[in-house]
Amino acid sequence: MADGNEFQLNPTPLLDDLESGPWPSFIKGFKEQFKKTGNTMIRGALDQLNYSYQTKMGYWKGGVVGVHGYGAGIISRYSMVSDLFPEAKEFHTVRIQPAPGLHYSSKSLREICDIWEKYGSGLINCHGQSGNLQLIGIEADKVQAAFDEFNQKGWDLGGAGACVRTAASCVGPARCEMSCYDTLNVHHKMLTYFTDLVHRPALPYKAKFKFSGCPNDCTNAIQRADYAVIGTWKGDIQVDEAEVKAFIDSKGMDYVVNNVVTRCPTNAITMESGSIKINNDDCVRCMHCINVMTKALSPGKERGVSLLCGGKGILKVGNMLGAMMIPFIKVDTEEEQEAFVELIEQILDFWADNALDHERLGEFIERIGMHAFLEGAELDTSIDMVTHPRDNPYFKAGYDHDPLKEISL
Amino acid sequence: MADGNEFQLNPTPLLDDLESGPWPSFIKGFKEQFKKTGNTMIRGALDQLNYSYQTKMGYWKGGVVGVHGYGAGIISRYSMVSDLFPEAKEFHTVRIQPAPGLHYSSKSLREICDIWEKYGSGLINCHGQSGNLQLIGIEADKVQAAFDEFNQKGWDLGGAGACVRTAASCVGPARCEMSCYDTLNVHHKMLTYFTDLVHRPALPYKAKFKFSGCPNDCTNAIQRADYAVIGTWKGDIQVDEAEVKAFIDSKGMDYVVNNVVTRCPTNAITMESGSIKINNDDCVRCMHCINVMTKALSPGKERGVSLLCGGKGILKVGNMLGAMMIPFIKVDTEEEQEAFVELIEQILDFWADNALDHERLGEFIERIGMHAFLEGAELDTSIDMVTHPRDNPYFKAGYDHDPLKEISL
Amino acid sequence: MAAERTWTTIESGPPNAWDFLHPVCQKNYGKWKYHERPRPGVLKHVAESGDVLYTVRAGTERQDTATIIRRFCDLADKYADGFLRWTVRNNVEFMTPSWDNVEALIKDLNDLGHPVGGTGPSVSAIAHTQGWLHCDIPATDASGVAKSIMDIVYDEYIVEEMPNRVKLSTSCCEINCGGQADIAVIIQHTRPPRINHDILSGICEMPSTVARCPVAAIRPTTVNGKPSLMVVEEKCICCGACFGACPAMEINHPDYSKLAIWVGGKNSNARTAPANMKLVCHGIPQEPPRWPAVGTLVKRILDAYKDGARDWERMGEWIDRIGWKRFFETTGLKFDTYMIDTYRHARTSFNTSTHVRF
Amino acid sequence: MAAERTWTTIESGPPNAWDFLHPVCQKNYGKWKYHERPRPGVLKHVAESGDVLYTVRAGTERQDTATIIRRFCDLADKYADGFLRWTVRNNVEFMTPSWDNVEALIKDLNDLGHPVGGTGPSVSAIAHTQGWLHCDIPATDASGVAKSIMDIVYDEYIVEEMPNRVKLSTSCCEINCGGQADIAVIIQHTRPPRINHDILSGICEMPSTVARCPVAAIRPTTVNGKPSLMVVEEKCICCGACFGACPAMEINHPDYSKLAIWVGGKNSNARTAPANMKLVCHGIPQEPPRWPAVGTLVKRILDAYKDGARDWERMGEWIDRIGWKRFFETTGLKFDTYMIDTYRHARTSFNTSTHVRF
Ligand code: SRM
Ligand code: SRM
Ligand code: SRM
Ligand code: SRM
Ligand code: SF4
Ligand code: SF4
Ligand code: SF4
Ligand code: SF4
Ligand code: SF4
Ligand code: SF4
Ligand code: SF4
Ligand code: SF4
Repeated sequence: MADGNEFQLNPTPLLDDLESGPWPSFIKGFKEQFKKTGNTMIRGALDQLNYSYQTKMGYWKGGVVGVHGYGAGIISRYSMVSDLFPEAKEFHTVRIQPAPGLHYSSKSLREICDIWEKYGSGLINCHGQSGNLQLIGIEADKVQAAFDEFNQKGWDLGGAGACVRTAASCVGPARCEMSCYDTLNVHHKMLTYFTDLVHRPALPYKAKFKFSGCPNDCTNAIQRADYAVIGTWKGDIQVDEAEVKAFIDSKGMDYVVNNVVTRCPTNAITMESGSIKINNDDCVRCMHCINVMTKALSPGKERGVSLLCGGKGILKVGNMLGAMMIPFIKVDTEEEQEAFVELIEQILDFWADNALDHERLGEFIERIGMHAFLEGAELDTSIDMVTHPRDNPYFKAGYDHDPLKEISL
Repeated sequence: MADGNEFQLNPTPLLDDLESGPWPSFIKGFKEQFKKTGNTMIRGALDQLNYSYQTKMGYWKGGVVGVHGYGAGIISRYSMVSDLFPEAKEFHTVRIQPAPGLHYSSKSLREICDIWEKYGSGLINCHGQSGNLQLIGIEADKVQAAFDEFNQKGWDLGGAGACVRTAASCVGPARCEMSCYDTLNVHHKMLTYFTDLVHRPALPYKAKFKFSGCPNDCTNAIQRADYAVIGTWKGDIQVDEAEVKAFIDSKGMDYVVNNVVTRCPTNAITMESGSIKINNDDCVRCMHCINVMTKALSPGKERGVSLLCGGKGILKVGNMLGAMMIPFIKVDTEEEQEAFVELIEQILDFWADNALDHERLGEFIERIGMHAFLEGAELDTSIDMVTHPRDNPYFKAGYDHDPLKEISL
Repeated sequence: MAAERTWTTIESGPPNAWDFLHPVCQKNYGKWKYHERPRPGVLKHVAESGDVLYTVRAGTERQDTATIIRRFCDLADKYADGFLRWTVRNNVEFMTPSWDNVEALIKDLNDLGHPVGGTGPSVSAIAHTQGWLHCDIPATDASGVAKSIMDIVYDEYIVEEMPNRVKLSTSCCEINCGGQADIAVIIQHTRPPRINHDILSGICEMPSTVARCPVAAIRPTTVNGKPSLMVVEEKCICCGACFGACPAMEINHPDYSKLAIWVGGKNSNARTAPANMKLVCHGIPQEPPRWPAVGTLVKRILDAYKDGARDWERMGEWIDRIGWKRFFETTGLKFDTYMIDTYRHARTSFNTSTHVRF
Repeated sequence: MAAERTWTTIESGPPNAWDFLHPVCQKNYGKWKYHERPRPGVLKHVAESGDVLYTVRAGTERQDTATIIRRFCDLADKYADGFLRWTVRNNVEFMTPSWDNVEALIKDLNDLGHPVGGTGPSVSAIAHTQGWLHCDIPATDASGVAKSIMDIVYDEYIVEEMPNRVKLSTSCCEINCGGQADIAVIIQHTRPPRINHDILSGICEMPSTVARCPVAAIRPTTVNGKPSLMVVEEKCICCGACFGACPAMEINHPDYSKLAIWVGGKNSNARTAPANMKLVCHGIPQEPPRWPAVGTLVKRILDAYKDGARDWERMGEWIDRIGWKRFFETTGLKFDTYMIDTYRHARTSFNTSTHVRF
């Protein structure tokens, strides 16, 4: 309990332990913020957290808090032990959508801090993995005013619940030589197009987008997004022969064999008379040789993206990785980007119309079967969708399907 | 129909087509056999087969034929079109168990031919994959007499139906330098021990054994046997350094890198200053380097077998490959062999007591889960049973199981 | 009535192999050092003792006869000290320490129409099944298909010019007794079973038949007042499992039971782990006695493999390197949506990576 | 009652990134050539134009505050032309074309307690989740666990001495918002939920809750005359999915909600395809505020990896080479029978080869 002194913290012996150690301490940060602003919600939150550390149980429960016209974007939290810690009785989160690639100007961030200190706790998650700026700790009756002020400065809420979620994208062309498409721009286009679905939970369940500029997948898109948009290329890896030679000369051939040749997943690289040869036909664009020999090699010239669908967390089925759905599509021009957005909408609509409640895209595809999914979403079948054709004979082809028709005998 | 002349075949225009071509023709062989013996059952079978070629349908149906005291070993076949082809009205098969490794003396084979021509059609499958000498074409009332005569010469029936089946083993130590155990001997021991179950269908379903001397698995055991017994070794691959050098000198380093170093499934072979080094700790005994450099490399000295369980065909579940159940067990001495047979019996009994009707071992393991299976069959858990630990958190450990007990912290 | 039996069965099990081994095998049992292949179809095994043993391998009819086998026995007596064996691929093998015997034996075998080969990186004999000749559920004649294919690939049996060993199989129903292979030809039913209600109630163990269906498509019903079964057509995946349980579940059909080609099965543990084969062509019509379409396609796949694979790459490993896309391109086969798995573990075959070839 | 609104919402979606980019990024947008790492925590990107841009990366609290962020803004203004960004691992990044700025910035960051590092083959910042601080279903405090682990692995953040990048995560329930990682620490419930029948009927959407259970262990029942739910204990796999649907399904427990360690998750497509991580230790008790057992074990795994892996091998790839057996041996962890998968696709994790290490 507060002891009368507004700027005095209550004892939190367990949390205090987390102030030590070399890594930046969030407890230190919280205390500092409290000391600076005297916002008692912080003290309440610390008290409750310390209590959780004692009892090893959590004490927040959800509810419904929102802003005018939106159905999502605020995560509401009410304390289950507000009799003990009344200062953090309400502790809702406002999810703000940042710019693609998590780029900020100091000016814009200061604006956010100012508004947030005015209405909320001043506590902020700068969240990398999932995208949102999570402003944690606000009371329900201040949410609308806070939002209005953010919105006036050009910020909008992110997703929560059964809707399109805030997306994530890698730094991309802004600073990365591997980038095969404009992650920031495509992210922006896509999320702007789906803004309505971000704000209003009208879907069977959540839908996430992540944009990585190349197969290194620095946003973990395959694993964390229903729609993983990943840069790739056609044609040969670009080779700077002089740099290849320089690399071999400096590292030695043993190193090159043991670190490049033997690591190529498809044996696409062979050793030939003391140098290496990339057999581009066999290359699966894994990035490894390019990563190792970054000066000598770079992605091919004809660039686009792959779309993988159905990545999601562990719930119910075990972790699902996204599956290849569109192996290659160009997204450079406005028209190409629009066509891409339309394709995605086609998939999203088919899922939205047919999935069960709380069924993510990946679960949906697994339940109805890839064949029915491709038919429903009107996507072309491609061998790239699977690591291999089926190994069991358990299917019934359409009665009018004649597999031999297209084969010359 | 026969036209009165006993040694005259009926027209079989479709089959006749199969007499041409360079590969040995079974139709030619059948006709020759008929011409030599005048056994009209052959003519009937050819006639019916030609009819099948016309109508694209088969015309045999099963029934029950056996020998005294046995419940299996004869596959009965009655013609469904015996009104058209009365000469092959009955066309049963006698399955004879050959010696392990399919070794024969000409003397013993002649005996078989003689008896078979006396009672049956004279048609014989020398079956490699599944083991049996299949004597096809005999009438029910001659089966007992034929069997008695075979049995007097030391032959016994093989398996059919829901019982232990005739086993297969590779040539093994008789002629192969890769052989890590005595396939012929262990095969003999095992099948002799289970002879009762070969003859009497007292199991939920069939149970097959195959014995391969090394991981090259020349009997396809992993895929075709409920119990795959495959030779393996502990310790380092034996290296003849002089032969390694000779190999590299003759083939060149490019060849060695591209065909040996890069082909090792675990990168256990590295290139070191123009030669190769096997990091035995990483070796998974795949055999490849030994196969390529057969003079220079050979399996390690401490030898035994791995047991893989649950291989089977496509029915109901899709093809199942056997799963590692006992990674290493020695089978050199009588005692070791007996212990091994007992272990197998333990597994077989648990399956026999608990499987559903028509449920193969592999299906059974999948249905009840590996954990319950290991518990029931009283087998030790080993990390070698899986390619990796589980990737989902969906289990409930025994309430008295304390995973941290054996870990020093 | 059979005559009174005078013999009491001895449940002897399998005979012991020892007495059937060539003396050089007995002497050097478990003491072999290495082997070479002096020519296609011939192995040379060298023992630690220095002993040398040649093996000559030859193709057979597989559906043999007493006459054929006696001829092999004659050759064994003449050249191989009275011993012979069959391989797991139905080839016959003769062993001898004498190179002269090898040459004479090869000549005799060839004269009798038996090709010598099947060793090393060749196409060995096909593993096949009973077909219309003997089985009660076949939808094709595996022996005929096998003979037709072997005639076409004959030239690859007698030389060693493939990148690695090539194992073929054919099976006469979806059960696939022929097993996994580098290239397999198997029946693929394309329509649900037609139910023969006239005979069903008399011969069918109905609960077992219902239980046999992997997708629970079979249900009890009543037809003409008699208990019978029905199949829910939308569910049925035409596997034919029910036909094995009950002959009234007539799955076989002269037109709708087609052939399919599968590739990339692998049993050995060399390099990659054993792998199931994958479907690459279906809907091939029955064309006895020669099944020309099957032969053409198998040959085309073999040619592409021979042309494209590196030494030691088995069919499936070659495809893993070049990718399935290139496989379909170079063989002229056509990947279609039905080749994407939809069965129990389908999800595990999805490409959950950006690994892709263009 | 809230005051009358004067503002009409603009559904603007995400802001455009362009205005937030450093001018050198704008100028060389999409025209970068290669990069180097002059020292841990610093990237040097070179553009086709010849322009050079340094990036300095620093560790943060992740659960930040306005005060902390304003401090970063000050640094951005001082050294990075007023721009900064967050990485997907909650690190902060400042960019500048000037090497002098780099050195001064590093000093300032260090003085403020922010480690500079996380680049190249280092242990970057942990991805973690809300925990007791904010979520409604957590069984631990991910932030506390994360801080405790980062304190222990701090030395590996500021150097680049690992074989390859190491990604860590922690999650506060089995749902695992923290995601797949080279090493992850996640809650593992060990007992079925206790049902709070007093509140259930009032708050529970029962059909949804029943549907949420992956093993159909939840059934409707009546308790004290009120409709409620029951759990079939033998079936329940303690996943906690029902708790997310209904707060009366009390899965969290101070003693029975344990921690588990997972390794070998990989998201990038470099070399091997992305892979899920695997369970290697469970049943670790809750020990706030420092969770010492977890820290010890994570460190031990890291040390073994550092010691044993080859350059470029990620955690999972290292284990694939040395084998899981050796992994358990070198880390002193213990493989047990519960680590063998028994869930839907369990069969696909069986070792169906003889590939084995001794
Ligand atoms: C005779 C036979 C065993 C028997 O007891 O009958 C046998 C014998 C030998 N096998 Fe085999 N294999 C025999 C069937 C098999 C099979 C099963 C089959 O054919 O159905 C396989 C597994 C096939 C698969 O993976 O699907 C098999 C996979 C191998 C391999 C691994 C090949 C690979 O790289 O995948 C080797 C190693 C090699 O090729 O160097 C091998 C090597 C050998 C060696 C070289 C072993 C030796 O040192 O003596 C033998 C000479 C083979 C040759 O033809 O050059 N043997 N071998 C079988 C001959 C079959 C035939 O007539 O064609
Ligand atoms: C004769 C043979 C085919 C051949 O010509 O090569 C054969 C023939 C039959 N198999 Fe087979 N199987 C034969 C080897 C196999 C193999 C290969 C092996 O054992 O190496 C397999 C795959 C491995 C396995 O056991 O799964 C095989 C998997 C099956 C299956 C599927 C079992 C499954 O669970 O997937 C069935 C169907 C069944 O048992 O219900 C089956 C059933 C049959 C039946 C009994 C059909 C039936 O249900 O009436 C066939 C009798 C044919 C006949 O009239 O002679 N046969 N069958 C092979 C036996 C020769 C022998 O015993 O010496
Ligand atoms: C800044 C960041 C992207 C962003 O927009 O925020 C980024 C930036 C770069 N990544 Fe990344 N990666 C970033 C997160 C990731 C992630 C996701 C994650 O950390 O959760 C992954 C996937 C991790 C996984 O597989 O689980 C990732 C997998 C890679 C890889 C592939 C590594 C591998 O071999 O598996 C490379 C290539 C390499 O290492 O050479 C790479 C390479 C790079 C390069 C070298 C690309 C370039 O040429 O500029 C960048 C400098 C990295 C460095 O630290 O040395 N980046 N990178 C992320 C920094 C995270 C951090 O603060 O630690
Ligand atoms: C805040 C955050 C954790 C964090 O601190 O990092 C988070 C927090 C929650 N997640 Fe999450 N998830 C967060 C990223 C993720 C991710 C990672 C990602 O998106 O990159 C995943 C894995 C990917 C995925 O979407 O599957 C993730 C998978 C889940 C799941 C499991 C979904 C599944 O199908 O497997 C749930 C449960 C559910 O939705 O029913 C869930 C549910 C939740 C809820 C809403 C719990 C609940 O049902 O009430 C948590 C609210 C916490 C709170 O009070 O703020 N969260 N969650 C992350 C969101 C930040 C943001 O939006 O900017
Ligand atoms: S995903 Fe590729 S393009 Fe994006 S930051 Fe990572 S390496 Fe660069
Ligand atoms: S990018 Fe990957 S697959 Fe392609 S050549 Fe390089 S290492 Fe091989
Ligand atoms: S399995 Fe091994 S031991 Fe047996 S024949 Fe084949 S290579 Fe020789
Ligand atoms: S036997 Fe196989 S795994 Fe072992 S070193 Fe040789 S190639 Fe590698
Ligand atoms: S494959 Fe089918 S039809 Fe052919 S022998 Fe086997 S069970 Fe009979
Ligand atoms: S064919 Fe197969 S799927 Fe169809 S009813 Fe028969 S058993 Fe069931
Ligand atoms: S991991 Fe679980 S407890 Fe933690 S934030 Fe995510 S949903 Fe909440
Ligand atoms: S904890 Fe999971 S398995 Fe148990 S009842 Fe709840 S949802 Fe079902």
